[in-house]
Amino acid sequence: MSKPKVGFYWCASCGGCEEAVVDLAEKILDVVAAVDIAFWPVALDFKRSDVEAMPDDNMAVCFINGAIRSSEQQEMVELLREKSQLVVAFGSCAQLGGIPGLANMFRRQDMFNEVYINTASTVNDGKVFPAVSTNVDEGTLTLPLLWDTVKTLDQVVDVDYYLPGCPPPVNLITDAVGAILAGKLPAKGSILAPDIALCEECIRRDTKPDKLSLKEFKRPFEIKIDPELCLLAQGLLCLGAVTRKGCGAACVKANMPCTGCMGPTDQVTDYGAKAISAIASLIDSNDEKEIEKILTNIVDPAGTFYRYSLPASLLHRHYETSYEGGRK
Amino acid sequence: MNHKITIDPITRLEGHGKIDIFLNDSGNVEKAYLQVPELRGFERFAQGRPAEDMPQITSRICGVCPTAHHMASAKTLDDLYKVNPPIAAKKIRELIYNIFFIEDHALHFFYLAGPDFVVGPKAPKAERNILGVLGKVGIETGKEVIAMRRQLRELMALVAGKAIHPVFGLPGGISKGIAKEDQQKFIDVSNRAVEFGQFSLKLFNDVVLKNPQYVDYITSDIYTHRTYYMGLVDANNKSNYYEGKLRIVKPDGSEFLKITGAEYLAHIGEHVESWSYIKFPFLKDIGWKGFVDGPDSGIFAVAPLARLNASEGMATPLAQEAYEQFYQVLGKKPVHFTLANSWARLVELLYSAERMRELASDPDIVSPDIHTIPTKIPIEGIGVVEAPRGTLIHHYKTDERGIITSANLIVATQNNAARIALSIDKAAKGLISKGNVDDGILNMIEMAFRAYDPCHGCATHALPGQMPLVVSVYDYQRNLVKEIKRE
Amino acid sequence: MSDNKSEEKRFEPKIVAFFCNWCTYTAADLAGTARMTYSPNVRVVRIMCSGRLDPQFVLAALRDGADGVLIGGCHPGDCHYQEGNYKAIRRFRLLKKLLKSMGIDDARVRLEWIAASEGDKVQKVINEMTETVRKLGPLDLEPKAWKLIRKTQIELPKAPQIALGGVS
Amino acid sequence: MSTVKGSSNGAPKIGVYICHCGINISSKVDVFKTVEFAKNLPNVTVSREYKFMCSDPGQELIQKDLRAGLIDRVVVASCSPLMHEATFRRAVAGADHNPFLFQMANIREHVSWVTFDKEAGTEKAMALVAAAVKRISLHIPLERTRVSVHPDVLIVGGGISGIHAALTLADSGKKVYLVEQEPTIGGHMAKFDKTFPTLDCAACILTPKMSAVRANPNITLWTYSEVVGVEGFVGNFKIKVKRKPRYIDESLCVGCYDCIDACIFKKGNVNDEFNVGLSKRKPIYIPFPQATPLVAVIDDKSCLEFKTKKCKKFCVDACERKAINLNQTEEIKEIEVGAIILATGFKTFDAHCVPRYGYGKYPNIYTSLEVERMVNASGPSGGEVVLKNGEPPKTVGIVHCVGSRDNHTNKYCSRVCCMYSLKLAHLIRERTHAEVYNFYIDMRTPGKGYEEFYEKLLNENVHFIRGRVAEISDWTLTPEEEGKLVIRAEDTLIGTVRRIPVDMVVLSVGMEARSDADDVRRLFNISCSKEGWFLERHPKLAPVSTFTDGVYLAGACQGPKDIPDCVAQAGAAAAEAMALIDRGYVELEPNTAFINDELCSGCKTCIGLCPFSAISFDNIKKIAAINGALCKGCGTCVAACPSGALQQNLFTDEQIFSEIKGVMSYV
Repeated sequence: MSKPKVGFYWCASCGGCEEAVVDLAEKILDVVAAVDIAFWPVALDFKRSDVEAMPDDNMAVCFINGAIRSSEQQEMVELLREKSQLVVAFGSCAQLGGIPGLANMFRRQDMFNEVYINTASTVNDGKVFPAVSTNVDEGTLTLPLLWDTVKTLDQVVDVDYYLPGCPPPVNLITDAVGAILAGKLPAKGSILAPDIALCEECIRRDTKPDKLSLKEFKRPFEIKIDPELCLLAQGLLCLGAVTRKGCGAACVKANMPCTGCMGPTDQVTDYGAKAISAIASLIDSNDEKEIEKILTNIVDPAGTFYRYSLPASLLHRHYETSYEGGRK
Repeated sequence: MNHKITIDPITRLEGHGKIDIFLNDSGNVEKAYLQVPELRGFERFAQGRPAEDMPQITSRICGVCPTAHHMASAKTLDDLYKVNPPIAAKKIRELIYNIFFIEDHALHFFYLAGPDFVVGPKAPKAERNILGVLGKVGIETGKEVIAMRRQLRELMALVAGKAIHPVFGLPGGISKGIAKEDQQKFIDVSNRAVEFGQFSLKLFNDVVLKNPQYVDYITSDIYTHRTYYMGLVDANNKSNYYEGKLRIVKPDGSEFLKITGAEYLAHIGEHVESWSYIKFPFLKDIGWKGFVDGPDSGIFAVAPLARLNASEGMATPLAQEAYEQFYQVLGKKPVHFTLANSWARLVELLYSAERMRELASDPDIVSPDIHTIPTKIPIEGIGVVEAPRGTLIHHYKTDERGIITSANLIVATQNNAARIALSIDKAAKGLISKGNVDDGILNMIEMAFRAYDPCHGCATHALPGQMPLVVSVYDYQRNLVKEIKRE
Repeated sequence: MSDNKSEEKRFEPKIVAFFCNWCTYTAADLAGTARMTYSPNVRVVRIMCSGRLDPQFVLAALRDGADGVLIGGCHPGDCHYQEGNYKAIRRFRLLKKLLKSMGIDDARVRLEWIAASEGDKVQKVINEMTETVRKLGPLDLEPKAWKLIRKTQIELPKAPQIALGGVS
Repeated sequence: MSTVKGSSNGAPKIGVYICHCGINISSKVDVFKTVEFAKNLPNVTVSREYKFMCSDPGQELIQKDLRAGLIDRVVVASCSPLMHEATFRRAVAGADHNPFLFQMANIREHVSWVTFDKEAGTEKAMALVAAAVKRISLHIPLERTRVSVHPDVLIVGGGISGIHAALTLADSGKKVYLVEQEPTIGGHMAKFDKTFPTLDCAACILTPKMSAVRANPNITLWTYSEVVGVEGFVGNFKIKVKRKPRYIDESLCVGCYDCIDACIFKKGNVNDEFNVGLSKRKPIYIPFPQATPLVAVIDDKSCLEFKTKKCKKFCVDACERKAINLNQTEEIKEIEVGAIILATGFKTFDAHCVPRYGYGKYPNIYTSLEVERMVNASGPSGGEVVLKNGEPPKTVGIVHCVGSRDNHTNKYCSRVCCMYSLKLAHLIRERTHAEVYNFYIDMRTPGKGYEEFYEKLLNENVHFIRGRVAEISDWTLTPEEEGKLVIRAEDTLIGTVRRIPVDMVVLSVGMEARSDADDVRRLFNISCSKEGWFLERHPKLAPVSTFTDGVYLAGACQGPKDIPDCVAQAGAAAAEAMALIDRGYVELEPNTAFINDELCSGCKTCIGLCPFSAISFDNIKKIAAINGALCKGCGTCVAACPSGALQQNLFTDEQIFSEIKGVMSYV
């Protein structure tokens, strides 16, 4: 009998998810032994045409990382959806939009102006912008058009499972692959990680006071960070309590606050809103003015609480800059 | 007849590229274009974010060289807050950075470019990959490579939090140091790393240099451009990746400029073409003269070959030997053979391993004093490092609260963009004639590209992606007469 | 039915209100008992205490089509549960910050302390709020963000093409 | 079938019942259309309308469908849940279904009564119905928890209302704590001479009740004391009472006055509160002869010893029983009670606030309360009504509605002023034979024997002038006005402005909420009406209950009342308290918070947020734990829980999200 076919694909991602697969290290050999990698652009030379040639549901599972930002990416994931029995959204970008999703704070045109005009070292007196099609002497060159709004994978195609993390922790990847190969799968739509918040696996949990309340929020560089004490208790915006566990609290171990790449737990609909609710509850003041003052050190609410999940949030993107948005 | 060939995407590189080749009526290449079809606009959405978040945000430009962005960003923050990290922090940063260099160079050689040499450019594509390499060099060697990378990345994670997307960089230092009991691990692994570096060079010797056909490739004119070269060097003009001055040499090898990172704006500009999302850096002192090489064109190169050319040697003994052998074999400095990058990369790998060994045993690195708390009001900061794929420049301006008001990023591969474009064009011209195009030839064109280990994830801070490879053949009226799908 | 109608008619904003059981909801009942007519645009969701208000509810309301959200709780110091409304104000302040940075006019989300006896304030606030939001116009997160994400709508955006004008 | 009943498994079968409430709802909501709309909502199997859902036939309608198995969940769209939620839950339970598989849509108070346009009203009603339907599918059966009720009662305020409530409860064997701010109980009533309309003397009917309080073993009387802390909830309140030092040992003092006579001050030097400042008292004093307890008190603000530490302390020596203890300090008593009755009373309107009536400017202008003291035999003037010069007045003007029925002061009618003005008119006339003029806006004499009393006064030749007094001054026009106070008022019956020169003016001041009412209501966690009176749960159906279970109202703290009403209400409050105590338990709403242990990461976010300390951290399991009995169901912790491990019965995130979708689904 032939080995199950597996595909890996990247959309709007940084390649870190591929690296994460490479970081399976020796384990990758077991995986390779157990499956046929039918498609993996970063490492193998198979092309889209190879995929098109496949019968439907030919691949047992396709792991897709990255957010969706152009029609090519959409077409490709739709194709892969057809060819795969299971589609797994691999990593924060595919699951929640990820850091590229922060682009949803702006219009595409803002981006173009910044990158091709405003940036300090750009020399562009002709105000030249990349164009979908350019006529050069020899012919016509085309570029794909980027969308204004970055999307999560499941906003474009049906997704069976999610592997959270930026990138997904190696052990979660192996567990997931294992479960899939063994056919031991949870309910469709499940997130293949423990449904409990990070504090549960954080070595510093016991150092967190039972009744924590904060008079001031600190930015990581402003203080000598105590390597033992709960970071939130030190006034740092550690989002571990709002964030799904599974990474072993890697950032906290490096003495830095959790920024939430693993996304929320199952019960939570909107990561940022929930974070706000939890964090604000800890403010040690009932006076509106003082509350405002305390909040001034939360300098970037959107970027902080939606660092990885803006496209997946209930608002999806900055409102005034959405096409109709802002038009009064 | 006029043909247009599209190689899309170039596989086995981090990121996303697209090559269009136009043939004239005789079926020879008229011009080949490199296109990078995406953009993420980090410069834009950096705005409004607190500066201290940039090391973690910009690392997402590229998951292959996140450490490079993280480090450049952290150094930019030092400059932004005008704060000096304690000596331990500096050394730990450089230690981690060299560890990263080793594993990243290894990744490129064995996983990405390696197949071209080890397995062979014309081998069937199903073998032209890491698995093919394993087949060739033997599963045991393969396992060693894998194990080496694993050990290195575990050490990185130990300090930086995560190997992919580190978190330990702060303005004024780092968030976590090295515990005394862990130092030995670093020493042990560094010893293995040095051996690994030597092994890799030997492998290159045996598999590549001993194969005259490959040497011909490397030295053949189609993979040769006479451009300027840029790289960071220390006080003795020895190559350095973490800090130093930017040294730029002329195509004839003589020093053209030696500047601090802070001076970059005066000398480096970025040119925009409407047919690519990537911007093309050039030397302002010379100016943008289009896609031509030579001393009169502002086009310059970065990355391993460029770094060797821009330096006067390596700061460690074994690497210095390898450096000398490199020029001995390939002729006098500067070497203009693009494909020599793969060899230069292994020379660097060895240097990083030796440097790692030096730093790992340095008593300073176990000091707990790793963070100087910034006190100055932030205004503007510039940070430069050598990423594996070349010089990487971060430049932020902020308001008085340290919120980014503007960010400028000139990223490793991007510095090579213009020269890569030349390589593609030249390689295509050299390899395609009478309109006959086969998979191997296309791959060899890709090799010209892959040699730079270009990371277009970085280069455009773009979203890597995948598109089909199509060879479209057009007649002189631009009608599609033939389409070869690459199978 | 209302759709085509509201087309011709002036814009009728849709406002979701979260009223605490003990003060504001009771006040709304009082307004009723006293037959204080006010604009029908507000739909009240009863919660036991403004402290139960999870910012997620506010965003969900906007997502589900509300043009504005009104939150009503007991006056500071009057909370039936002693301190729930203080928690509410903390969350509300941070939520406002977020909404601002997300480009949503924060006048669309309003918090009012309304005591059980202040039926007239319910009337006043609801009428004011309706007018404010009417002036701001429809929020329509649906078409403005969400629908862009639906497959049917994903064709190339009708965004201004200047970006693509370039040199060609 | 019984398996379907009340269970949440399987597709729910929802019954929707829309109430016309006569025309209260149907006039502004198209009930039939709404019924049609509801029919087509998901999972709705039955959709009906009825004239009065709250009526027995209405409730039976629901029960029939439940019993027939047509439905297993109920949505009633009618009035406010605060009105009838309990009713319908009982109905559902009556049909052996879990009462919490019920949801109410408030289409009366929140729709028909506040909406002008019927179409808009109908639309809004549909939205609310849709919300209830969406939500009810997510309801699960819940059980109420029972908490036992502490049998003791706290009564705050020792006026006639507090006294009556205390005695009623004590007589039924309940233990009562009666807490009074002043050194004695008795309140305002103790200051009165006679009471209308029967003219029996206030003291004669009050003092027996006062001593009964003193005598009753079931009553713990704490005068000169204040409640400073209230914790807990219905049936289980924890109360802190501050007993101010009176520097006299209550158990030793017999009220012999020796200490008072011995005081270094030979004459009184402090305004006598009891005589509303018409006389002076000494720093050590007994408020009035019938004071209860009859125990002296030292006012440390005026006592020489406390001011200078140089007093010879004759009082101490004078006391044979050594009852005086100048080192006495404030004492905090902690008690537990099951019910609380607030009888904190009222204050009279400050006549200074109406300058044009010249109170405080002209010597012979008195407030009604001052005159009450004057006509009282034990009062400052021994019952003589006299002018400042000691002469009895020949003419007296009584001005009604001072501070009442006036947009500049209090809009409301104080209810008692007309009657007591008549009473004072009678008494003044009786004592001085003076000509008495009553200036009134409307004569309000509702109540048993009140109108008759008015008749009687008319026959006693008291003058009645219908009209609001414009001004009182000594500005004279004619010789006969010389040296008199001139009351200028429009006589609306004969339609001319009249000037009535009088020797004495009585200002019939209205009743107001006490100035500390706001602090008190916060302390006991109840609400105030706009005028500042304590807010009853329902003006008609629950006039002595508040929105806080177990806290009841008696007397004038809830609004202006005369004595009979106060006593009646005090009795009612006592009865409510008894009902609660005799039941012996309270059933708590099950809308409490609960933790899903599997999901709790032990982040401790919730723990500090609970004002009732219902959440603790389980150090073995390393997760939060909720004490259901202490949880009051505010949901603050639920909103805060960062991982959604905390939820609230009847208000889960899911239920609220679905309700939001519901209200928006029909727009």
